[in-house]
Parts: sequence; structure tokens; C-alpha cells
Amino acid sequence: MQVNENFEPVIVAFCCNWCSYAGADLSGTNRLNYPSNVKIIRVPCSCRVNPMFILRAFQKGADGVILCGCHPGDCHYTSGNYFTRRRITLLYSMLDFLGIERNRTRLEWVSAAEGAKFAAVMNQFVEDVKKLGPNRRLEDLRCRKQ
Amino acid sequence: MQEAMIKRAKELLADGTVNRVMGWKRGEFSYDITPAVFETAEELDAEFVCDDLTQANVSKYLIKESRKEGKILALLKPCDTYSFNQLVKEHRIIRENVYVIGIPGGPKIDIEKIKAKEISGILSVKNEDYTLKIETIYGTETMPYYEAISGKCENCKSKKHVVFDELIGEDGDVLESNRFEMVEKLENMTAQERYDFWRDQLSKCIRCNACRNVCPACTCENCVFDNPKSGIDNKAAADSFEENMFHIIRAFHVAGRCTDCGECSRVCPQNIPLHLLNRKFIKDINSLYGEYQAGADTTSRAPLNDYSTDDCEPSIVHERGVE
Amino acid sequence: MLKISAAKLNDLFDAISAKQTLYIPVDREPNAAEFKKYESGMKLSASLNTIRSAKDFFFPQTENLADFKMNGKNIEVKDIREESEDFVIFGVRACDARSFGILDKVFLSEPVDSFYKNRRDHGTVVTMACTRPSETCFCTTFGIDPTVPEGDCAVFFDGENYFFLDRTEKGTKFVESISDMLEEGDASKLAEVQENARNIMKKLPLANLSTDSFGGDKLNELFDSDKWADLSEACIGCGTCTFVCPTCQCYDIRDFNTGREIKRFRCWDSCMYSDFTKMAHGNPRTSQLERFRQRFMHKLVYFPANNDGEFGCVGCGRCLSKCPISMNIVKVMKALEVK
Amino acid sequence: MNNDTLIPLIGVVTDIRQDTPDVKTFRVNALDGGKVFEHMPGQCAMLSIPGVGEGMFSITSSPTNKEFMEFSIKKCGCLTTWLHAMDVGQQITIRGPYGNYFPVETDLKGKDLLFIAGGIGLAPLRSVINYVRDNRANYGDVQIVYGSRSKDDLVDYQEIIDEWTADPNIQVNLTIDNPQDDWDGHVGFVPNYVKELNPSTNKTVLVCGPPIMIKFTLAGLKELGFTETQVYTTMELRMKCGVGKCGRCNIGNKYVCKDGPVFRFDQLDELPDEY
Repeated sequence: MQVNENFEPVIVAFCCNWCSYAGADLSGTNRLNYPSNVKIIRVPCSCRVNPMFILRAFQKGADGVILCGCHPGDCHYTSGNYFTRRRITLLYSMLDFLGIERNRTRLEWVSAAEGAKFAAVMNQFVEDVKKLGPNRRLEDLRCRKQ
Repeated sequence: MQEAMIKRAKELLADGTVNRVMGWKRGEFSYDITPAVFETAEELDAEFVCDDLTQANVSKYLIKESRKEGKILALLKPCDTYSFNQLVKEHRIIRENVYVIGIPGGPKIDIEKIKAKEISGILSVKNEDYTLKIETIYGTETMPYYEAISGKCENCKSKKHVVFDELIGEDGDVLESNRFEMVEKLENMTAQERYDFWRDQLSKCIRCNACRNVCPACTCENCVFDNPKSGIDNKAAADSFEENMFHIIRAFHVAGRCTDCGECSRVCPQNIPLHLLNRKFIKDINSLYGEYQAGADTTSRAPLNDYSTDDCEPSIVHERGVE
Repeated sequence: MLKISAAKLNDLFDAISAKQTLYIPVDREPNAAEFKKYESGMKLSASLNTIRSAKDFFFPQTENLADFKMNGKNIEVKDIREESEDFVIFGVRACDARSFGILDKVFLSEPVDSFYKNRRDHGTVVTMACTRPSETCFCTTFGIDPTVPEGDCAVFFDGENYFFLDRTEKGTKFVESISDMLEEGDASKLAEVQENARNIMKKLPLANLSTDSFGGDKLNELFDSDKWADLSEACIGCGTCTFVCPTCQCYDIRDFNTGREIKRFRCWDSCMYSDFTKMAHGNPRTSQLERFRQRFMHKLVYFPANNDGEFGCVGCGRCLSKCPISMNIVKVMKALEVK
Repeated sequence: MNNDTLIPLIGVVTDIRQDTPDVKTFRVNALDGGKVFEHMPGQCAMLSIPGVGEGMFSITSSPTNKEFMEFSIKKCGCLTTWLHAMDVGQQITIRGPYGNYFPVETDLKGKDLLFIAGGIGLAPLRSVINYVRDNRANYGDVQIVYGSRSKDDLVDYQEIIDEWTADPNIQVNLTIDNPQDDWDGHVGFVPNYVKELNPSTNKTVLVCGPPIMIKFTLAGLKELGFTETQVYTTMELRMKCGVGKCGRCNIGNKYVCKDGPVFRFDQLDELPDEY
């Protein structure tokens, strides 16, 4: 595959309000670097993320979508992220089934204390998506950046 | 068998057990059979049909019918009873208002399969000892019964009626089917091949919504695709993305509730194998969260309404099989 | 009559497609033909008809009407229309050819729909006479002769050769443009083929379907018929019949926000859908009965009332074979018929 | 390529007036200041905010107004909520004019006119009333019966007070549904008020309002001896194209956008009851 060195992917990160968003904050206050490609969308719980959100992120130009929530067992709402886990596993599996590159989607558990993990995860994810190149299989041509 | 059904239906109408019968009505040709509600013995005699070509799953109609005055008789094939049970479980059908007679299932004949053999001008189809005798404008044709079996019956999962008040004919068993064969075949392809396969299939979609409207699991009062507030409502795919989106979301919304009745693929005017999307979810659920058959009972928790603390991580998707 | 032998048909396609875009029906799978842009080597489908009708060429399922650039309180309207390229559709059946006439009555009446007209002006319709009708055919009910189809140019096949008959100016131009590939041929066998097809048409199960009970003057009695409840009972409210129908032309206009601009597009819509007439303050057609009735009343009563008695159906039989619950215009006509 | 009616023009909202708690009147001009297009009383235009929606609205200003067009719009759905949130200077898209109009130059000429309106139903009639006032010599007696839920809900109340009631050639009868402290006028529903007023049956009636009001008003008028050929109304159904092609606003074989919105009741009577 032809790799465009200058390709800067758009990454949408859905972050749970209680852990991952705080984790992102912490990585910022700790002055840890993570790429500016990552656009964070704060959600009350990872369970709030409807599969539609993920698809729409791709539609509107995302090249990768990552979902971050509290570690299993630590959900602010007791069990939200357990439901997330099943739901997202099935969704990612389905996207894979449809031939969408599996490295475009990811789920990571990031706690409020894991600023370093947040930065590392984002760095890694951006790196992975960069390798894949622009999202072509699940894009809406009308929304393509000219 | 059809005579036995009519006879029993008439009896139940006569003794007041039910005041209506949910069945099928014959049409212009031997194959254009329409689901219908019968109210009198005369109507049953004149129009009722349940033969090798009667494929439609009538469970979904019972949502509305079970909310009407009086009790209705429903004639359900084994696969239909799963849909029925699932709807009872979701409090969509009022069980008390339906009298269920389990009737033998398929394999049913799909007229499309006959037409695919370049047999046209079909006037009648008769099953003579598992050879189909097809009268056409252009003469008589024959073909083996098994070559015309409907797609939804090809991999029959069960001959067992999971709910009934009485049976006509014998009850069967849950079958060992290889219904995931095609799903596995796709899983073993490369991502590019899978992508090409689905693009080829889903690009045929005309967004007629037949799959959604016929699906016994799709019972929302207002579908997200019709709801302007959902942000994804649309009437036609203006881009290939919207073709994918519709089918992913449609399949996802019935994941864990789909009984694999096969109606979606049967009604698709473009012959898109939509059931493969549903079966993919069923297969994943079975392998990741334990065997589950939607509609097999009315008490168990649906897999997506449930969790276990030691469920696998989504990264499992990244780890298995070929990319 | 000018002809080309069956063996040379693909050479002809190659020649046409060298000059302009050519669409022909090809088999996607057995018994599932569709119009495809011709590429060398494609085989003309032997199917009677395509699953989707040919209306797509002039009235596509979705099309962009205009773009809007929003900038603060200002709006910029972008007219994105472009002159269509010339194209040829080969192998349109008589029913679909007639459907263009019906669509013309809607889209070319004042105010003319420039999107439709643009394509109509640039498209040449080459029709193909039917020799092997299906049991679902009832075009003769609407006065169509499938053995002599309308269109810009009609093509007849006698088993060995394809004969060309230009029927309009555009058709003459088309035949001229390919005349170096055609040769004068003996069309005597053709009459026999046509006679044969006509005889079959007479024996079709729907040959006796009559339109006598329908038309603009029967509006209220048909509207008030008590048969609609039974007929619409099983309707699942999908749009299959509408979308495979060559004459259904209702559309919706919608906006899509791409993030940079608004794209206003029009797409097919179906009167069978619950939100077809839904307004902020209510819906005049609240049940499937009313929506079902609308579709058939439109074809059998409203359209003829507004168009000198011409019915809005061409008898192609697509809805007969594709309706998920096998309810269709023939059953409706038979049920409502006054005997 | 010729202009296509589906490709809209741009209008600028030059003034917004809050008429009632849920009705605003918008003044719309073309980009260069004049009117976007000419129209006749009773005709409609498609207004849209791209990305939000498009809707058909009656033009409430009179054609005799050569400076601008006005639209009185009640907030009830997605688009109208957006319109209500607009500020002056906002551009909108506009196309039209669509539909037929009240036969002001033919059948209504020389006639005594009775306007009956309820609530936002005054919007389409205001255009006719002002047209008639500006061509007063062409018409006989003019009487206006207008009712609303409360005093606050009377659309264009200031214009009614300042101009219509002050006009010696026009008789204005206002009513509200329920008694109110600062209201000394008539209280009661429009259909009943019409019966009380007992207008002479040689008048031609133009009625618009909620369907239920129209229904009872028509019944009341018949009791008084009016015939259906004397009564005009204007209809509204869901529309997309505005030119009788998108296929949804039909009542029987008539399209409200093209053959309507103005109908005489004997014409409506011949059509199926599906509106």
C-alpha cells in the first residue's frame, strides 16, 4: 500500500467523563504529549456510546475511532462499561466482518490516574491509523476533505 | 395437512375458542400467497392455503392482532414459534390472546429458485414425490424439489415448536445445522475480499425497507431511520456509506433478538444475503458469550442486556483470524 | 429492414460505447438482471426484464439539487447542474418504454423539471420487442403492444438477427450512427415471431384484466370502497412496490450537512411510508389502509383523472413478483372490479 | 440551463415582529432590497433554512405592498422553531409563488365579502383583506370576523386596531374563546359568533383556521342559508416540491400546492375526505 508520509489522520476519541476524560486531563497537566489529531468527545459513560456514534464519526471524516472508559469493575454507574464491552466487541467484529480495517477501531480502559497510559494509547493508535492511511472503506464521499 | 388445519380452525371458530384465524390466502398464481386474517369458515374454505410455497412468517402480525378484541388462532411453523416467543418475551404479543397451533415446517419452495432455472411463465407448481412438476405457458417443466428449496429453509436450525397450545403433525427436534458455513467462509477471507463482497452486495440495496418492515424483531414504534431527531434518518442511500450504515445498524438493533428466521433475505427484492449479517452476530454471541437462541424461551436475559465480569475484551477482534 | 446478426451484437455494443455511454441489461445472477454500463464482453441478458426499472436513468434514486454554503447569516446557493452526457439505453422493454411517457407527463409539464429533462434530452431509448412474456405480464391491459415497443428505436429479434426500426428523430440519428455495422436484411420471419408472441399474450393468465372499473370518473366510489381494509390488511408498509415500479415518481427533498456545506438532494419516496404526509401538527393518512389506498388510487384514478384517462401503470409485473407479501395492483384491480 | 423552481432564491429577513407568544411575522426582501417575486393573495412560498428543512408558508402581505413580503409563522415544528430563533439580517432561501389564489379579480369582484379567521388562519386572509382595502372601490361591504384563544393570540392585533377597525368601510368583529380581564369585546367561539352576527347571505365568505373551526363554521353558515359555492377556504398539507410533482399533498386527484391551496367548498365536496 502506498503510504503518504504527510497523512495526518483524524482520530475521534470517546472518553468517559469519570475516568478517561480525567485521564486525558492528567496527561495534559503532566505535560505528556499526545498527537493533536485526537479529537476528544466527552460522554457520561462509555456505555453512552451508541454504535451509531462510531459510524457517524467515520462518516464525518474520522480515520480512526477509539473508545475509552473506566476499567471494568470501576464504572461510575456500576456496570455501564460491562455492557459497553459486549456491545463494542460485537460492533467491531461486525465492522471487521464487513472488511473495514480492524485497526481503525479500538477500545481502551483508562482510569483517571492513567495520564501516561492515555498518552501512550493515543500515540500508538495514531501511529496504527497512520499506517492504514485515510479511511476509504467507511467514508462518506460527500464529507471527504478536498 | 392443509385440510387438517382448515378443519381444526373451523372447529375452534365454531366452539368460540377463537374469533379469528391468522393464516395465508391464495393469490392469482400458485406462489403469490398473502398473510391474511380469516373470520369465517366460508373464508377458510375458499381462500386458506398452507402448502409448500407458503413461506411468510406471520408472527409480527400478531402484535397488532393480539391487541384486538377476542382471541386469534395462529398457525405457526417451528421457525415462526421462535419469533413468536421472542415477541412474547419482549411484551409485544399478548400471549393470552393467541391460540397457537404448531404446524409442520418446511423445507419450503421458493419460486425465485425455480425462475432462476430460466423457467418462466409459471402457472402452477406441484410436488410429486419430491419432483416439482411446473406447468408453464411454454409447457411442463420438472425439477428436483431440493433444488428449489427456499434460502431460509436451506439451513433449518430446528423442527421443534418452542411454543404451542396444540400441534398438527409431529413435533421435531432442534437440528444440527451448518448455518454458519457461509459466515465462516467470509471470516476466512481477507479484509479486502470481505469488503469487496459486501460492497457488491450492499450496493444493490434500494432502501425499500422490506427487510426492516418484515422483520419480527424490528418492532420499534418509530425506527431511527424514520426519526429526524436521530440524525441518521434517511430515505435513500445518497452514498455508499449510508448503504453500509443502514445494514449495520439494522443488524445491530436485532442482535441478540434475531431468531434467524430468514425473512429479511427472503423478501429482499435485490437478493442481498442479509441473514449473513444477523448470523454473524449470532455466531459471535454463541462463541463469545455462550450458546444463545433468541426465542427459545421467554425468561432468559438477552445477551446484550447481560454481561459477565470476565467477558472477553474487544481486542479479541484484532487477534483472531486473517486481516 | 436494417439488421445485425446475433453473433455481431457485441461488436455493435463496442461501437456504440466507443461514442457514448451505453447501458444494457445484464444478468447479475440467474433471474436477476440489471442495467449496467456496457464494458467490452458483457452479455446481453436473456431475462424478460430487469429487477429495477429503467426509470433510474431519468429519475435516479438520489440526486443532488443544489448546494448551500452557509456563512454566518449569509447563504450562498450553488447551482450544481451540468449538461448530461449523451447515453443510450439498449434493451428497454415495451412496458418501461411506456413508463417514460408517464414520467414525462409529470416532470415535463409546467414547471419543467430541468434535472429530468436534461437526462431525457440526452438519452436515447432503444427498446427490445418481447417474444417470451411471463405470467406476471399484463401490459396489454394498458394498451401496450409488447411486440412493437415504443421508444426512440425499437429492436426485434427473430432468433438469428436483430432488426432496427427507428421511431423518433433521435432514433433515426442513432440508427444512422451505427449504419455502417448494419445491413439490409429479410424481416419476413419477424411477423411470425410477433404473431407467436401475440398469441401467447392472449393466453396469459392476466390477459383478461380490465380497466373498465377504473378511471378518473370513479373517484369517490372507489375511494369509499370497503375492500381497502381487506386488501391493505397484510401490507407491511415497505417501499418495494414503489421502488421497483417504473412509474412511481413521488420524491422527497432532503438536506445533508457535510460539515462544509449543505447538500440538498432529492430521493425516491414512497406513499406507503408512514411519514410520507406527516406534518408538525398531524397526518392526514394515519393508517396503512389510507397509504395503501393512495398508491393504487393514484395509479388507477388520480393519474387518469389528470391525464386524459391514461393509467399510471404499465403492467410490467414487477410488484407482482417482488412484494414481500404478494399484494399487488392486479389483486387490487380484481377485488375492486365491478362485474 | 433554465432556472429550475427547485433551486431557490435568497431572501433577507429585514424585520421580525412578535405578534403573539408563538407567532412571529417576518419581513422578507430580496438581496437588492425589493421583493423576491410578485404574488397574488392566497399564494404561498417555500421558505427554507438549508440543513434544517423547507416548508410552505402563505404570504401574508398583500400584493399591493410593493416593498416587501411578510410571513406570519407559528412556532410548531423543527423548521418554524429555527425561524423563530432568527435575528434580523438572516438570509433564508425562498421559492415560489406557488398555488392558486383567491379570485380577487374575478369571482370576488363587486361582491360583499365576509372574512372568517381563527388563530393563525388569519395569515393567508390578511393578504386578501389588505388587497381589498387597497382596491376598495372594486368590492362591496367588507366584514371581518376574527377569533383566537385569547387577546394575546390575536395575530396582527395592532394592525387590526390601528387600521382595520379605524377604516369606516370595514366592519371588524373580534372574539376570544374565554373571558379575560382587559377584554371588553365578544367572548365565544368563532362559529357561534358568526351565527350570532347573522350576516346577510348575499356575502361571499373566505374562511381559514383550524380544521375543527372550519367544519363548524361551514355548518353554521349553511344553517344561516349560505351555499357551498359562496365559501372559499385555503388548505395546508405536507409539501416538498410545491409544483405538484412530489406527490404527497393530494386530496383525491387535486394537489394542494398546485390546484390549491384555495378551494371553494363545492370543489372540496367532490374530493375524498382525506385532509
